[in-house]
Amino acid sequence: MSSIIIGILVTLGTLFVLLSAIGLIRMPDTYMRISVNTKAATLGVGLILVGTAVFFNDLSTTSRSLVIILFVFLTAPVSAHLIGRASYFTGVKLWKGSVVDDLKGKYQKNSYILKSEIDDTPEDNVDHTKLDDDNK
Amino acid sequence: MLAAILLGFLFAILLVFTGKFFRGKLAVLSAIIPGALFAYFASFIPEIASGEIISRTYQWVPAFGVDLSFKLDGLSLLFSLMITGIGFLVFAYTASYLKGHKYLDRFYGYLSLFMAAMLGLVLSDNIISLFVFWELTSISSFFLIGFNNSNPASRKSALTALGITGFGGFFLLAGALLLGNITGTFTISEMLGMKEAIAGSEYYILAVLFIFVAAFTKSAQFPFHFWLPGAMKAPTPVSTYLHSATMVKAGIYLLMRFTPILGDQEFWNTSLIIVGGITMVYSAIHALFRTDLKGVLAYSTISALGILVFLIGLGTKGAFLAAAVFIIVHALYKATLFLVTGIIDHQTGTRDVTRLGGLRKIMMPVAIAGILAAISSAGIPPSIGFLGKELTYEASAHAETFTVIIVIAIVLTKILLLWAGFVAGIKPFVGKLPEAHKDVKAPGFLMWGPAIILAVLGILFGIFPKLIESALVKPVVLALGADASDYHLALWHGFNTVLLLSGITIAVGILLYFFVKPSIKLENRIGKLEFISPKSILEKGTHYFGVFSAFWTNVFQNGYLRNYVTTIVLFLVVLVSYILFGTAGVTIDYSKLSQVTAYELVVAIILIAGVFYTVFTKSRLAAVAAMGVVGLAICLIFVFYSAPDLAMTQFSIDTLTVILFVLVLYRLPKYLSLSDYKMRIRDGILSVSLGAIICLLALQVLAEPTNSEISDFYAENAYKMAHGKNVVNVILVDFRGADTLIEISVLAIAAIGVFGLLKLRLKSTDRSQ
Amino acid sequence: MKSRFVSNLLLTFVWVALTGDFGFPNYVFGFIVNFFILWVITRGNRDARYFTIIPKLIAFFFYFLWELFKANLQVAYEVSTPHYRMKPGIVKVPLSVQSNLGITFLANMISLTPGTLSLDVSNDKKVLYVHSMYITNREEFIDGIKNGFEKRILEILK
Amino acid sequence: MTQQLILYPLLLQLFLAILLMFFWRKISAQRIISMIGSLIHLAVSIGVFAYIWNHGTQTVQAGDWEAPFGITFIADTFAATMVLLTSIAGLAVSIFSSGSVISDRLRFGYFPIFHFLLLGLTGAFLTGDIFNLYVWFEIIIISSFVLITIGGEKAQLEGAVKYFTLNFLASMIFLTAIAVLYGLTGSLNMADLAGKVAAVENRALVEIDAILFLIAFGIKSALFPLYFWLPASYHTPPSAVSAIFGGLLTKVGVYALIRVFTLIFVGDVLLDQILLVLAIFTLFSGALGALVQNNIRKVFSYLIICHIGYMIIGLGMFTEVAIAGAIFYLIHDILVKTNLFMMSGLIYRITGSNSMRALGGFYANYPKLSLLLFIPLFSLVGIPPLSGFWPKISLITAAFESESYWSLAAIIFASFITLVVISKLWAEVFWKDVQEIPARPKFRYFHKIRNIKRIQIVVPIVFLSLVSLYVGFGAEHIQILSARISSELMDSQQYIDAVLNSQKTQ
Amino acid sequence: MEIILAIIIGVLYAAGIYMILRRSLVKLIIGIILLGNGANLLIFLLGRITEGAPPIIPENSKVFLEAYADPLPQALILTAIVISFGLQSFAIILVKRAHKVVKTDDLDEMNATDEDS
Amino acid sequence: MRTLILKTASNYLLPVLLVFSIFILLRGHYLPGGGFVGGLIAAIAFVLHAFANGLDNTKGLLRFHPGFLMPVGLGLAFFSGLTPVLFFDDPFMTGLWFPEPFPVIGSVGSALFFDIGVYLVVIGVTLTIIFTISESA
Amino acid sequence: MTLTDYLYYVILPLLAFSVLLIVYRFIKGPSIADKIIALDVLITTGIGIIGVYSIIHGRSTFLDTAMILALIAFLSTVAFSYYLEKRNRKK
Ligand code: NA
Ligand code: NA
Repeated sequence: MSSIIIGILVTLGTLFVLLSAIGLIRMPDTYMRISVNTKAATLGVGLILVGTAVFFNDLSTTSRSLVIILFVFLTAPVSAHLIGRASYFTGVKLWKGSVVDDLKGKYQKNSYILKSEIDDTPEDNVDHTKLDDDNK
Repeated sequence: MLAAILLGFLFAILLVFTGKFFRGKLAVLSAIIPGALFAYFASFIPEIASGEIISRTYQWVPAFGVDLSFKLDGLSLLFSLMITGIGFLVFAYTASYLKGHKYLDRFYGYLSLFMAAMLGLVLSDNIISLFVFWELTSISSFFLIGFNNSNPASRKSALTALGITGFGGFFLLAGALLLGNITGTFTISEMLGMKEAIAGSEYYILAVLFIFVAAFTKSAQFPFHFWLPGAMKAPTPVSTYLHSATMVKAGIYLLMRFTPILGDQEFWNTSLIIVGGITMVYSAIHALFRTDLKGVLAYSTISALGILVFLIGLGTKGAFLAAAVFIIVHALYKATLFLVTGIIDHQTGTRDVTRLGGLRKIMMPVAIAGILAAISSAGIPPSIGFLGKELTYEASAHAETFTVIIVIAIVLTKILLLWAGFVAGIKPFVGKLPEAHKDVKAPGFLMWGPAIILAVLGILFGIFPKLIESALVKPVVLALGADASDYHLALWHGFNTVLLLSGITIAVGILLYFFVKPSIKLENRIGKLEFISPKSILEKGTHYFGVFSAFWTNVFQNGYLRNYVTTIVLFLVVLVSYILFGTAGVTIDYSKLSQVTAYELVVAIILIAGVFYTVFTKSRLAAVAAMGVVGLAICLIFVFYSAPDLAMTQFSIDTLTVILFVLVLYRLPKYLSLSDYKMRIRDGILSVSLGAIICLLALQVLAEPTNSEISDFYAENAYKMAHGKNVVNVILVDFRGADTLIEISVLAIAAIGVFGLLKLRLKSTDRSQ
Repeated sequence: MKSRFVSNLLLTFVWVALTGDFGFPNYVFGFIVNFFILWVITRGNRDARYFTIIPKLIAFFFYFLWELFKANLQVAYEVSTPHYRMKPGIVKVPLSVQSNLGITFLANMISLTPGTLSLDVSNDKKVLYVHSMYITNREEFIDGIKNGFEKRILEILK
Repeated sequence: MTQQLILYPLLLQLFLAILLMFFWRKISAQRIISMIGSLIHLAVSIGVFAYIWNHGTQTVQAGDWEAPFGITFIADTFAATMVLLTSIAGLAVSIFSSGSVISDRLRFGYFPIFHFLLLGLTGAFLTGDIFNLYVWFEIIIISSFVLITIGGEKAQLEGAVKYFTLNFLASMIFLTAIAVLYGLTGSLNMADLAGKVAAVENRALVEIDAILFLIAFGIKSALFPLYFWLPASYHTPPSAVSAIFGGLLTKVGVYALIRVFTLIFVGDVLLDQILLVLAIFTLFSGALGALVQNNIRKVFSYLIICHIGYMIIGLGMFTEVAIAGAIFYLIHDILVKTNLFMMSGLIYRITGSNSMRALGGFYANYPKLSLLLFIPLFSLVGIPPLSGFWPKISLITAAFESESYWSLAAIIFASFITLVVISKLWAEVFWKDVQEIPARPKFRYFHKIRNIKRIQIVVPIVFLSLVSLYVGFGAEHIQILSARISSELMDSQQYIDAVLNSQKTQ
Repeated sequence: MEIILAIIIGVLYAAGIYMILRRSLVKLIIGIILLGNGANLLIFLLGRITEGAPPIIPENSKVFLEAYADPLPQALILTAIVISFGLQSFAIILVKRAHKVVKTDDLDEMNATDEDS
Repeated sequence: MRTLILKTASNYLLPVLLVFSIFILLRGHYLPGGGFVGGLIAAIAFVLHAFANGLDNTKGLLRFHPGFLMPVGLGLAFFSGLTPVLFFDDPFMTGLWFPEPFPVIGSVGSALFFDIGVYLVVIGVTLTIIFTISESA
Repeated sequence: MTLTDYLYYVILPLLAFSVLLIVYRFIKGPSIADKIIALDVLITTGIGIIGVYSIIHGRSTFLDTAMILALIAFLSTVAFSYYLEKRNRKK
């Protein structure tokens, strides 16, 4: 019985991981790739680890699995936030189909102070057109 | 006897600390040392004359078979007396010649050192200690020749002299060790009994060659002769001491010392005759083209040395006799002529013989010494020079082969030497005194006294040859392995061919003296041929050798790190593949390898992809990120193969490395691609060959049987004896805890290093301190 | 003082969970270890406040799981079908939560839900910038967040 | 307590290094601790040496794990001698450093690192475990990296990049060699390896592994064509650092080569031939390099390379006489090279330059100092009876015995070039008239520094000169020692027994 | 798997040396790191690899009950990894300083110390 | 970095990571872990804190220069190896063990103190390196 | 088909395939952020693989490594973001 539960958990987890991998390939811009991945992979790995906990069915393994899940769920969104924000001010552009960009012009140049409203000093703000990437 | 030798060394050391004391008027007192030593050695004359040999042995380095063993026989006695006797006169002469010189004390120091070394050399019965003293003469003469060390020419000739004699020295060492190897002893007197064994050895020629190179360099034989004229840059007392009786005779001494051991062989004799013959003629001719008095004397000295080598080469009893006498003759007249030249130089300030004349009016005693020495040098009776010349002709006339050529050569040499002797001993004193020298002052007694003594001895021994016959000459011949007890030295031997040759020599020589005057024109003429002289060939050789050295050095040490790495890796690849493919042959035993599984394959693929991306990306940051991929792959490999500790550590450290990189990355240079296409291909081939070799090597090793004795021990005892279940950790903190202790020290040092590198900023004043 | 003691207790539980040993000595030991750690790091987090309301947390957890699952299916559909149906963009969401913990918590929850990503919080803590893949109606989207996660978080942190 | 005696030099150095770290900013205290500690270290090393001399090879099994399972420390006569030499050179350089290294450098951990370096050297000599040797090598190289960069001047950094890369490469090759060795035998204990390597059937793999060790240690000991890091860097750090590097760093590579090739990889003709060829080229290249240099520290650097050739040629000929010669040369070279680099430091202090072209007039201005410096210089040349002469007796004799005439030629050639180089140096630096070296404002010239510092600079030079005079005039003792070491090395059974059978007899 | 691991090791050695041979300072460090990884994996491989059996004695036992991986190479690699970390950190900083002081990105221009001076 | 999210998260992560590091340290003798990894994790915890809060805050947290941990750790490790030499005349680094195992930690012996020494050195080294770089970057 | 076989022959290949896709994204980029996110997902996937692997071999010890991965993978992302911020600020 437990094998079936484990099988289901692990299969679901793996499918979510695969989903995030495909998402990573398929999504048209960096923000969406981040968006897709942070969760699918996290959920997938979480499910696999629950499977592991069920498999070993002892306290020490269960607690370790839970700790891993906790860590992953704690850190993944923070990573996503960091890399997403860094992408934004290093000039990674939104997909052409994007409908709205409230963030535009709110990062102050050099200090990266983020404002809640657009003020009247646009020359201070991050200008996407002039930034380039390390790749180029 | 050891004390006698050490005396000079001790005095030299004493001078380092009490130099001031001997720099002034008391300088002459230092002559007491050679004087006393002379007396000491003279006291042995009766014993030696009666055929005794006095030996003393002191232990030194028995582990090498090296003793301080000394032997006083006829040969060493003669040399000891010359060293100390002429030493005595030179010491005294110096007190006046270098009076008030700033470094007079140093000069005495070197002289004493040299004298002691020379004594050690001629008294040693152990060939290694002989070599030790031999080298000490080289080094102390280096200091003597370079005494005027602010003069570049002086430095250069000191270097040349040390270079040539030092070069020869290594051959003496090699020869000594080879002889030791053949005979099993370093004691010379023990080798005497093994003459046949040595001659029969396959190494005989080699040993003789080594000894020859040593002797020829020291005694300035062609083509090693040119350091000697250069050495005339030294103060005259040095020339007197080194070139008349001592240093340059060391080679002669060596040949004589080994005559009873290595001599009487065709190779020995012929080589010596040829080299000696060439040397005596070549340099006697050269003397003709000199205007510097010391130059004339230098070349005539080389020629005389050639005669001695030539005589040793003849190898007959008569030749030995002639050599023994000629050594004395040469020592007396050449020392006199050097002293005289020194006086002239000191008083007039010039040694250019074309500008000298009439000095008898100012310095009569010097003139007398000069003229007497010239007579002896010319071999005019009743000087001892005549005796020497007669014996030489006699020996030459009895040469076994090429007698005519030999006789012509020796007569020609003697004629030219007569000219040289006259130019040096007579020419400056006769004729008109040049205006420039009108106000020249007469030298003091300390200067001319020694010259007169030596000159007079030259005549005295000629008139009374019995004085030296059994005391000095015959013991020398005995030491050379011949018995001359039936021979008597005398001026008059009746009318014979030899007397005729003598007459011709003197007549032609004197004619030559009157018709050929030393002149700059002549000197310049020979100068044009200088480019084919051994000296300039060697100089050119040295130059090209320097160019080659620089080339060789720069080829390897070219400043490019990548070339250094390339060389090392290439070296490794070549050597390892030579064995791997050449002698072993590569076979891979697949049966011992486990199956490849899909996920392992994927890990391999991402690792290799990561590596390739790292290598070929153009972005630093992407490269660092790709290193992260590689690190993860390695971590997974460790997980798959049962190494959780490793996986943890690898991953933590990878992350830290990424952090480090990231912290400094924007201070680091761009990820430049600086190499050109060709270089990348070349490096690629090299790297891939290394990778392939390591890969093949690994597979080869895997095919070998394993031995798990040690890991079994760990597994068995980890818990029972070391109280741990994670065996890796138990190894780290217990079984091999010492490794770990050092390893954390390594970390701490690295941290200190980083701290220092980043925080320590030297003030500009502290740079390079 | 009190909050420190509470955090010490909480960390002790973390410790016990980590070691998987629920014996009494382990609690004592865990308490000592964590007391030491808190002593070391005490300066940084004076304003620390810990969640104390366990039931709310559990309820929130299931709510979150549901949101997570729902959104994942949406993304799965998006990823596995050939055409894009997204209307992505960055939306400014005004914040009602004030505390750092609350903001962080909210932002992370938003990020963890597929399709949305908290990009940054303005320095004055007034707004959260959220990237979303489906902005059919801007106001609706903001309301969804405010009435969903934010409301619950405010309750928990009250 | 005597059971552990051989570990005392190690423990003492480690203790000193840690203690000095506690005195991080108190540099006066560091100076005193270092000097007194080095003095005690010398006393302990003498004690160890005397004990080994009288009682033979001693072992300690770290952690009390019997060999080959734990890490073995072993002091045979060779190791004890090397430890003793390390402590002699260490004491000299410690005093010299106190006088000559500027306080800024001292404030950034000079002394702790210096003692870590000595620790590494001592450990490398005493260990009987091949991986442990690797770890000691690492502590040596990391300490040397730090010492060579401390102060971070331009030349230092340029040299250090090469020094680092090539030494790192050596470490990696060393690690590769250990991997192969472990793969073949499953052991790391050197005495155990001696037997296990001999039992490996695939000799080609053993040969390849030996080559890897040869290259790894060859880089460390600056053999041709692996020496590049040395001339690129040795002249860049403070001369106290060069002194300890010049004296001991390359020698530990030589030690490792001798150890490994007399204990583990024995009797392979091809390897001996390779060693000989490399040694001959090393003599040749080092000599030529020295000939064309102008900076005296660079001259000495190339002479280090050159003279490594003597030791390796002895190892390559592989007879008892030859190895005794190599050992004698090793002893001589450690003392003299250390001294020469200190000497270059003294010259630099006095004049502010190390360029032969610029220097001059030393003999006229500093006669007594010149005579002092004469001793190491001409000991290096091997003017008999100074120390460098004696080992050549063994080496040349061995060359005749093994009819290795190329070796003979190389030995004579290198000796001759050394003579030329040193006499040229003497003529330039000591004889030539004093040149006008532009005075450097604020430079701490010798005559400007405090008296105690001057003493601290000169005393170690005198000390090492006296020791090398002893080696020259007391050659008998050194030769007996070298011969004993050589015979112990050639008959490795007693080493193996001391490690593997000591427990059984207890 | 051994064969794949051997290839991986070969690739790491090759890439490491290739990167060291470039003239760029940053590439030099990356080469050093790659080479270090290669050497560690080589020890790992030649110490013989075992799947899924970490050298940890089971909870209720005093000795191993089934197969276990050789712990010694793992301990050696751990030591080597940590040492390499020390060296690499030092190298990174060395390169940073060298770059700043010598003012070049090009190793080929860092050859002053090999020139006569 | 001026990000509130990271700052908050790291403040909560720091104690968790430190607990984790000690956990890893103490279990090393029985399960994967030990002084190295433990030390690395502790160091990483502080580094994370420094990234989020700035170096000065983290240094303030520590109260002493992390470099001080190096001699302390080395001294501890050295002393734990030296104890058998000084007090029992056993070879260097011979393991000494309390006869009874302690609760939680298990057997306590010189090896544990040695591992704690390693732990401290690793923290000291890593933090010294990273802090120094951050300061001069 | 046992659970082990299922995991070994179905699940691991699927995870492996995911890994390949992620690596593809890593190499393709195009922005550095894409690479960093790919690396992050790769590590997360690695945790999953370790989980599955530990079930296959019945050894929970491997989870310890997964724990470390979960904890500190985060830090490299932090570091990269830090770099991106610093680098741009420097310009
Ligand atoms: Na042997
Ligand atoms: Na561990």
